[in-house]
Amino acid sequence: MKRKDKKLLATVLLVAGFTLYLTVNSPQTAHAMHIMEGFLPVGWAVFWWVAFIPFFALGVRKLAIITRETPELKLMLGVAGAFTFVLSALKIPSVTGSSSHPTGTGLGSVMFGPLPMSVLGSVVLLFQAVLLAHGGITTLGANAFSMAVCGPFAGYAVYRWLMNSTGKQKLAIFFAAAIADLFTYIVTSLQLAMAFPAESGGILASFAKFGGIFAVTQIPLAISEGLLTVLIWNWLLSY
Amino acid sequence: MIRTIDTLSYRNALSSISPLWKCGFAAVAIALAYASHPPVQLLLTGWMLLWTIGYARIPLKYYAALFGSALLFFAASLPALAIELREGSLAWSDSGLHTAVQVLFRATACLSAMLFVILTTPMAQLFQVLRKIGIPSLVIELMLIMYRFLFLLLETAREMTMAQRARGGHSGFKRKLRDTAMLVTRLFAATMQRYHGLARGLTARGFTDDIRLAPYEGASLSRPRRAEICIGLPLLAAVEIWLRWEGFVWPL
Amino acid sequence: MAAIMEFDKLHYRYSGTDSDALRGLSLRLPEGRKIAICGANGSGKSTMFLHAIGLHRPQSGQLSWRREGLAYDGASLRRLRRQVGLVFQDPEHQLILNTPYEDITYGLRNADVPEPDIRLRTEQIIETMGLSSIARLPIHHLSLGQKKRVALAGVLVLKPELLLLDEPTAYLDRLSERQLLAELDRAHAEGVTVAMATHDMNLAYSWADWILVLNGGECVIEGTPAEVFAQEHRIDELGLELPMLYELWRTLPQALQERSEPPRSLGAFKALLGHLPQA
Amino acid sequence: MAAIMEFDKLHYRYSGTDSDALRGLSLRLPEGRKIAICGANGSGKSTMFLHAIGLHRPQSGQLSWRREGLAYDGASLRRLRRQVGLVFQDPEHQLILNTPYEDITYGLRNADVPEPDIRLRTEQIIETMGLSSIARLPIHHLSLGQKKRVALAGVLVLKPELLLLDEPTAYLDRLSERQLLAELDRAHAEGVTVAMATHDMNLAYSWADWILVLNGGECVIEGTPAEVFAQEHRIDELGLELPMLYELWRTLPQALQERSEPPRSLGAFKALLGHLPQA
Repeated sequence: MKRKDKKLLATVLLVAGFTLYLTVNSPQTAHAMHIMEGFLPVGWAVFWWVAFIPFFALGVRKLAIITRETPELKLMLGVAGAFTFVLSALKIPSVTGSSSHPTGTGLGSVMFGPLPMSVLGSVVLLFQAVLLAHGGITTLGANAFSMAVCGPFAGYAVYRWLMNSTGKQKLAIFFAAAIADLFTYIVTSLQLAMAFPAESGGILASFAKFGGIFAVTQIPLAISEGLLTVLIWNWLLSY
Repeated sequence: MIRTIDTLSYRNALSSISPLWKCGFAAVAIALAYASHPPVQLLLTGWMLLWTIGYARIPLKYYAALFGSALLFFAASLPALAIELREGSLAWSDSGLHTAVQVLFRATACLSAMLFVILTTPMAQLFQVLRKIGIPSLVIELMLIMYRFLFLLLETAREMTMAQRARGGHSGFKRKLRDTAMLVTRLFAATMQRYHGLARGLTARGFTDDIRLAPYEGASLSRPRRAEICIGLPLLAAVEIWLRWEGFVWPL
Repeated sequence: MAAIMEFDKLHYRYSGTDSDALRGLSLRLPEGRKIAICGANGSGKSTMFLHAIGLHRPQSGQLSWRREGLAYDGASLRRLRRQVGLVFQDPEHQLILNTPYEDITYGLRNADVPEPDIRLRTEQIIETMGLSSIARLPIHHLSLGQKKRVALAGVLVLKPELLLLDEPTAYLDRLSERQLLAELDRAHAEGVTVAMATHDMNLAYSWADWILVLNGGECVIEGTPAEVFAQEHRIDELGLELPMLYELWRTLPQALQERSEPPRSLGAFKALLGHLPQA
Repeated sequence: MAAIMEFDKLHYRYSGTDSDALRGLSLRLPEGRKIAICGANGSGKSTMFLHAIGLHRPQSGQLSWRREGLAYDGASLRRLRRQVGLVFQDPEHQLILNTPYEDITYGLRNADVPEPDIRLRTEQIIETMGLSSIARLPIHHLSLGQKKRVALAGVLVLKPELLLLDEPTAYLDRLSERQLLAELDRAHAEGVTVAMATHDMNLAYSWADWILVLNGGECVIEGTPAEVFAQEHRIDELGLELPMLYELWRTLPQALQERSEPPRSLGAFKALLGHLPQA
């Protein structure tokens, strides 16, 4: 075998190994989409913090207005936040084996609206960093931007759009949840690609690589979460 | 894992030490890790290990498990960093590998500083720190309620799952999906019950519109440890400056 | 005997249900007593407590605190809630802050007590109730018995004049039960009127010196333990059982029964048996 | 006496805790008995049940079902869970579907019973347990006693050979408790081995014919009620209390005590007192 071929073979094996590794049912791989502490270069870490803070501030302002009128709602929001955390720690079945980390942001943004969800979602992320060591503090801005801002807003937009155009609630719920998940994954991949552009091909090539690796777990998860959310919605209506 | 971390944070040798000192120390360490080169980052990691395992006496097995699972993200991203797509075939990229190694050293140093904080500082004290750095009180109140009910709901979810499994549930993809959906719905109902109960309970205790936090308390750091920080950090910064002066190049 | 609190023909129906939870409930809580409020599940005990603290407002009828009708404005309610302390059945409903120490301060801070006083009173109650070893642990690390005692401490620290407890011993094992009852006795000795809802007739019999029996949202019997349980048929009709000690006492020879009041503790019963003629 | 299930030196520690929940637990559940498993909160009763149904896997030690060690593969676990039914303490956690009728079908459907059979068996158990009037009501409209009976029905419909109940009577009023115990006795009469965890010693004494005492994750005493409670000092040391009837019996004149086994019901005690020499 030529040296080059050998190298190529090793690489393919490596990629296959990692892919297999990520699909194996292990609770840790589930949180693969939380960018770890210290992973992003300093410029990007700061950039995503700056991008995230306005949404957070708007969300807090909105919550402040709501809770000033009815202080009990504060308790409700707190309990709902705990519920969201538990949801994100729940193992959900996926086609590739069961795995945790449904984001629950789709359901949440339909129920509470995307802005309140951006506050609850980012607090959930902070708890995940502090109580589970998933994600990190310097990368909280980036993670919150993708999971607590982009995901909920995309899910909510899709929900509104589908409700207006088709009126089919189940369909809208399915896509709201699945798109919230997918969009989170795409934004995270993009964040990584922008921070680490490939030598040849730049951001686009890098995006393909990061997106490709995480697609293995995230796309089936998005579909599962969509299905799950529809079921939950049905139960909630019948309850 | 969540219970383990939570328990350790309350029962380690440094748990009663001023959270502001601990968080400040870790914050400067992270900043230094971002500004420095691998040798200094390595020293930082070691130093944080000394504090977490040596001084705070966090059991090594939990620490290793946490460290390892956090590094999984790095392992997963490694192929994307280090492999190039060139003319339809895959190949190692030297500059990619170089970046990967750099990221690894930085991430390890930052991670060890973060683990130091989360393993040695009880949540209640972190709330105090959040308040000191100006997080809106509404957010802290929400966090307070969340933290209080998080474990309760996790426990409820765990018991419900066990009850379902005891009755033959959770077999096969379709059933798992259905059972999970039922679980979430029941959990939601339980959550709303908790909310109603809490609203009553707190009203009975005079809740009006704010949950007022206890004032800040915290034993200060012992003199030698404080000295260690105050000398150690500038020393590491000096090493970094010297490295840059010498034109340090990482051999990889 | 002065009533510290009085219910006069209270009616209350929960929205979404089709029968009254309280159906003209009239009763008096005599001051300075240890009161047990008995009744099966659903007899209206908890609903009554929620009225006693002004969380529910009766649809008709009148609630009086020390002979004064309760007005349901904010200031009156706040005053009432400082005078009446309610310990819920589920301590999770009333514990909010992270540690017992912090949580006990919560009510004091709501009552605008100055910080140094808060610290002093909190430390005092932690000391007297023997909670020092758990005072700085997060609430979710505590056992149920410990949580119940912390919830009680959070109420007692406000020095209420009337203490209400909803099924305080439910789910507790014997040791935790004894500790809790000891706390209640201490509070009572300091002048607090204590009233607990329970369906454990043995507990009511041995602990209380005044008993109210609720059934279907009404108060159907009241009196001292001896008076209440003398109405054996009535108790039986209500689906309640007699306290075991009382029932056993009733099987003793007539001569022995006439010797004394019905015994309210194992010790008293044993002493009574000591008078048995030896075979 | 054949053991239907046997625990051999089981060790188990929950992650994040620093002491064992089971510390070499060895015990046998004798077939066809009514077994009470006693112990204070935290003595390992619930953990033991979770092992008995294969939900926890011991870190060391061996669990045997009818003399055969349990393999922890999917098929064995499914088989075990059809033979052993577990009723959890809190029915809220166990009831999953919206109405009692639907909920009872849940386990049958998981066991792939054909639909017509499911309907038949569900209707049968609803009939025998007298749940017809509530079968179609939403679960959250039921009282606690009713919920407990529905949870029991959902387990009994699967015809288990061993029925485990975690604190079945906790927080029930007397009437609901009696109904539940009557159901258990019926199941027992049909050949089911019934084991309940409880810290109510009075209940254990009057209901069970075999008693196991757990303490700190070990089984420290086992035997018939008379044998177990004869070890008075031991029981006391463990922080448990003697059943009231037993304790009162011990205060009777020696001659009377020697007449019979300790009485396990009020009736038996009264009968015994009937032999008292009249003063």
